[in-house]
Amino acid sequence: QADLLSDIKAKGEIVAATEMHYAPFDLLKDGEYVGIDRDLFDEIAKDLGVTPKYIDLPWNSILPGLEAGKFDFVIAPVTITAERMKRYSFTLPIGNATVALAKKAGDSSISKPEDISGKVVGTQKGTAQFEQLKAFSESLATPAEIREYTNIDEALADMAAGRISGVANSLPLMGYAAVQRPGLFELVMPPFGDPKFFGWVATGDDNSKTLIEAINASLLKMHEDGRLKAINEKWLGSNPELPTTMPDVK
Amino acid sequence: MSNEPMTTKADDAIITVRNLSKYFDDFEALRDITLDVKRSEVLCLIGPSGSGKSTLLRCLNFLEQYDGGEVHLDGELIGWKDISHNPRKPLSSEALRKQRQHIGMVFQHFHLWPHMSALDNVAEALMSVRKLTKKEAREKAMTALTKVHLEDKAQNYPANLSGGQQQRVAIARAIAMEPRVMLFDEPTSALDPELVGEVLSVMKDLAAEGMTMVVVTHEMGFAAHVADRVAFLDSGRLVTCVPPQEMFGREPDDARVRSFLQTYRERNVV
Amino acid sequence: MSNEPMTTKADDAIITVRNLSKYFDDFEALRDITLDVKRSEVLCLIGPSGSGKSTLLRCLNFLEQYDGGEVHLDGELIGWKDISHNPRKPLSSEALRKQRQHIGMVFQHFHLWPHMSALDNVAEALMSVRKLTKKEAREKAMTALTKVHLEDKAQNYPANLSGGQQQRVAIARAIAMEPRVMLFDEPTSALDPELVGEVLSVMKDLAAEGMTMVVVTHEMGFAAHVADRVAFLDSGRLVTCVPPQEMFGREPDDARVRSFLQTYRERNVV
Amino acid sequence: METELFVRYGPALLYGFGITILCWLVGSIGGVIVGFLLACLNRWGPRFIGWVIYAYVEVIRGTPFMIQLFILYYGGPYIGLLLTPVQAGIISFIIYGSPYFAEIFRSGFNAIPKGQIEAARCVGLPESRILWRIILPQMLVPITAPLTNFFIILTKETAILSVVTVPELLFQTQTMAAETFTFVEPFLVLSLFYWLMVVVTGWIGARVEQRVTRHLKRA
Amino acid sequence: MNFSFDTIWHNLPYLLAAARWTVIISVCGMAISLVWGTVLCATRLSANPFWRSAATLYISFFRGVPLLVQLLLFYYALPYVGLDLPAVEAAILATGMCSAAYTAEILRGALQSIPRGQTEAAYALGIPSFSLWRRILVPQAIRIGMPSLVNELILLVKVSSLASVVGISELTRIAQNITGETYRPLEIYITAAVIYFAINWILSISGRLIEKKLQIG
Ligand SMILES: Nc1ncnc2c1ncn2[C@@H]1O[C@H](COP(=O)(O)OP(=O)(O)OP(=O)(O)O)[C@@H](O)[C@H]1O
Ligand SMILES: Nc1ncnc2c1ncn2[C@@H]1O[C@H](COP(=O)(O)OP(=O)(O)OP(=O)(O)O)[C@@H](O)[C@H]1O
Ligand SMILES: [Mg+2]
Ligand SMILES: [Mg+2]
Repeated sequence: QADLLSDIKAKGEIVAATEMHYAPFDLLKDGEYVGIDRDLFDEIAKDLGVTPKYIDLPWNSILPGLEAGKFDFVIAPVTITAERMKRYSFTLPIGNATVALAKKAGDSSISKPEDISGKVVGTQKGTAQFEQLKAFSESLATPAEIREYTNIDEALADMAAGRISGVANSLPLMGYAAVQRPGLFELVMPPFGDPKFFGWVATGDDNSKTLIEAINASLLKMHEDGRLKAINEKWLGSNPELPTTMPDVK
Repeated sequence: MSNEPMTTKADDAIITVRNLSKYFDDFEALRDITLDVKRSEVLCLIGPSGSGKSTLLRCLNFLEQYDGGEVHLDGELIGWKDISHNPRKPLSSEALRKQRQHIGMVFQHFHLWPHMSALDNVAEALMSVRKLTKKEAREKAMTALTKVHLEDKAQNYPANLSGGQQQRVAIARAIAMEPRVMLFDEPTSALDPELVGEVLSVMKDLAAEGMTMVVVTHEMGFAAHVADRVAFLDSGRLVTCVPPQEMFGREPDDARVRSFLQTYRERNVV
Repeated sequence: MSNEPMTTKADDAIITVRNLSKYFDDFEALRDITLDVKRSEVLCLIGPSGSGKSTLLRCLNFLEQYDGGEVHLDGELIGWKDISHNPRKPLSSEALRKQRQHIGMVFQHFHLWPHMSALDNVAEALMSVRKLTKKEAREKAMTALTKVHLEDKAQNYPANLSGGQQQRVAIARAIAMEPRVMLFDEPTSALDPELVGEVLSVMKDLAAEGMTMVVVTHEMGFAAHVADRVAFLDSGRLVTCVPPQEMFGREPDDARVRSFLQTYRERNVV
Repeated sequence: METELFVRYGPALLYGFGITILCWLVGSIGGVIVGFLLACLNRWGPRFIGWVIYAYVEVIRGTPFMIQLFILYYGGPYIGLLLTPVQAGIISFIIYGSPYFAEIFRSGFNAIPKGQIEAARCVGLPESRILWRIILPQMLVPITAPLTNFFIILTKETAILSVVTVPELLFQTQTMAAETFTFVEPFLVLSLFYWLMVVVTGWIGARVEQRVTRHLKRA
Repeated sequence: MNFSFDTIWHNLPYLLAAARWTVIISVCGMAISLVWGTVLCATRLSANPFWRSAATLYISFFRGVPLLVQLLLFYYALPYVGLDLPAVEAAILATGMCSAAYTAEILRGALQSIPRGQTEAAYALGIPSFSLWRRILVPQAIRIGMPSLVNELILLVKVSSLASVVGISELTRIAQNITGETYRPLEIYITAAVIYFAINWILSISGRLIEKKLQIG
């Protein structure tokens, strides 16, 4: 019976894949990979006593790559849902995935999430945030028209171009966009819908059980010694209250 | 067209060539050619390989843009819009087309259209230039093919015809159009003696109908029989242009012509 | 190759054709041809256009897969692996290549390679078949081109050569290879009388060196001068095959041959 | 393999397939027409048009479709060009395809022996007739295969339309992939649909080729 | 819109560095495409029905399946049969082998318009088939097919962007990533487009030069 963790330790290296295209979790800054995931995982690798190696893959090929054993672990933030848990093992939450809204800077017609009623809102297709937005929109008197994009950048570009009035995605993402292009985007508070969380992913089989456990242990340690808080404050300016147990997903 | 009333007298020039010259890069293919072709005349061009016969023919319908001199057909300058300017400007393709309609040509290499049957090769221009209906055009094309004994190969593609058959399709294609002037570039090179005879009689008929013809040929017998005058070209220059009796009948004056005809005489006494 | 020692006596057959027949779909292009070509002989093929001369020539080096009968070169069956089977199976392309190396051919339409200069057209096979170095091949090619008076056009591409010049390149390309047998398909159709004489003398030299030649021609004078025997084809059948004196010297027995030669005689007395 | 997925996403996939085919057909046929006109203008038009066409061909052919589409769709509104996704998709498809087609046609023009055009001029055929009757049928011999190639390449370029939210096939399969966390199945469907288009295109190409090379077949 | 030249200037080095991968993959892919494409074309035209159908099948597969899927197969499925290729090699091989299918078809089309007589002339001289192809057929096919071949090579440069699915940070990928950080897609994409254009223009110019050189008469 193979065990991923011991293999990694034997190699002295853990290869983690992500899409370096998901600020503030994963991004390329001046050609270098940085972000919350990077900072967190650097610490975790230290705890595991191995060197981390990061590779950039489009989302399309991250999960096939994981299954083909091209790398050990996925540190792209993946919203923890029941359906996904059937196939893959998740770590404890590493980020807040609750959905939030961004609008075009200076758009006075939107001041709270409910104002999207009757307007066109974009989001990334196939995400948990999309489901949340849909549910929220249906609860409004006149539901919003939801437009799906393959990539959140395109939704933001379309908002800048004026085709849509808002973009909904996870809170950290929207917050970061607003900070980066203050004249262009603005975050609409508060977040809405059910609280959701991002986790990291390993293969669903028994091989990675010990690895997940080790990473969870390390995460808990970082909760306690404040490293987690420090990293989040560095990137988000605030500390999301992340649970220390697996959130309940139906 | 051949059936137009002849308002001018029969021996005036239909084609006048004045000081024609043509270069291929540095190579002087034609130098200072001056020549008249009279109405209804058959003029044969003979001369060694590479002497510029094809090039001269091609200048007459402006397939080669000649560099110096002038070519007139019925008083109309061929090809150039106006030659006082330098560089000269060619006519628009539509104007050229108008001019060329009246000048038929049979190429040395035939240039049949390989994707059309023999019949369609002949019928094509009848439809699109003479504006005949498809049926009329095909009938007329068939008549032309019959003249050259190809009625049973009408449906063959060029690739499935023998060399001589291809050549005859090319001849049929040109004569079906009934142009005012016909240019033939070695029209019998791939034909057997019998067919040469046939083509000769076709050409004689054409001549009788008043068609003007310029024929490049290597067959001296052919030239002797069919020509009103024979022009001899050498290295791009017109050496002489005389009736065939003078050229073949007695010892020619020009040494070049004499030596050229020598081998021929020797061999052809079978 | 021509300079191999001749172990067999000079008048035995190098090519034997037995009951050869060839169809194009339903069209019978050759019917039951039986013919021997003797070593060092010059055999001329004459006949009307479309009678199957080119087709016969092309069967001899298996460019056409003949349907019935056999062709042997030096006792070796040409083209087919074995003819007892039905349908017949052609040899592998490598085996065919070996056979064809010894059979040179000049095509009716020349078939020069348009992307190569005249020189390269001739040198190509010397390099890739005879395995000469580039330098040797070019020298030898130049010699062959000089023989046909084209030394100053060696660098021209085919498109920039006159018809007769192209034909001479094609001749040079074939003779440079020094095959055992040469097949010429109207090798002088585009040549002027002078050059015909030159090519004739080149061919006479070849014959003197022991080369066997089969020549399709429409020039009866040429046939009369150069041939050991003349074969007459009509509608795919071999009508007669006799020495030229018999064919041209007196009134031929066969009516078809007689009428064929008639027009020729009439015209060529200039 | 979860076959139940195909039932669930079947309608959406078929709808996406329909949109893909629509964009592909309209876009690529439009591209062929524009490309053909460009090639003709380049050959017969005045010199300066030749230069303009040259620049157009090089710029459009030299840059990725995704970026062109992105600029047209997301940049267009800044200059007042507000297009719907499908409009933008089809227009950019035509623009993107045309230079490739123009180049293919140019190669076709070059392949016709000069003598045949001369022969046509000598019997007085008008240039347009020469184009239709002499050049076009023959140039199809060398260019049918590259044309088929490019039609096939365009089938797959439709996937890029998902960038501007055209609900085409890839867009639908991505939904399926993201919602169900499956990857093999969606790619399988995707490949199958594309393969279908390619097979049909290839078959048509082969038929056209047979038709246009008839005269080359020797008895 | 405020077009930010700063963003472009700041990120240009990273884009150029990424373009290196684009160039490496596409140049190696081209070599495979041209050589293998020629072989494939010859195979497709061979007299042997087995080889002929094998080549037809190959072309049908590589043209039929999206390159993205082929790449995923090369990278993720081949390990299951014991062939674990590094990412760059897998990308080069997949793009090259896929492009070869198209190249083969382009050459085949061009070959058909070379008059048969030229091949017969070579046969009659006993020229070996390798020389026939190398010296007589391919040069002319290239002349006739050059514009289409350049089309194909330019497409190859562009599809090299798919190499990102096996983790190669080529030009398009890096452009997208930078966009994700700067939120300035237009600036970054236009820059990337210019880089692609520069690479492709070199190709296109070389193509035209070769075409001119092979021009006859
Ligand atoms: N590929 C083909 N398909 C059908 N018929 C053909 C084909 N090739 C030749 N033929 C026919 O076969 C006959 C013999 O052709 P061949 O080329 O051998 O004639 P030839 O004697 O060489 O004539 P020429 O002197 O005109 O060259 C002709 O009637 C021709 O139409
Ligand atoms: N396009 C060209 N470029 C360069 N030189 C050419 C070109 N066309 C013809 N020539 C040269 O011009 C000369 C005349 O050629 P032309 O075709 O007129 O000869 P010709 O008298 O018809 O000869 P033939 O009897 O052999 O057909 C030849 O020496 C030929 O090499
Ligand atoms: Mg000539
Ligand atoms: Mg013949």
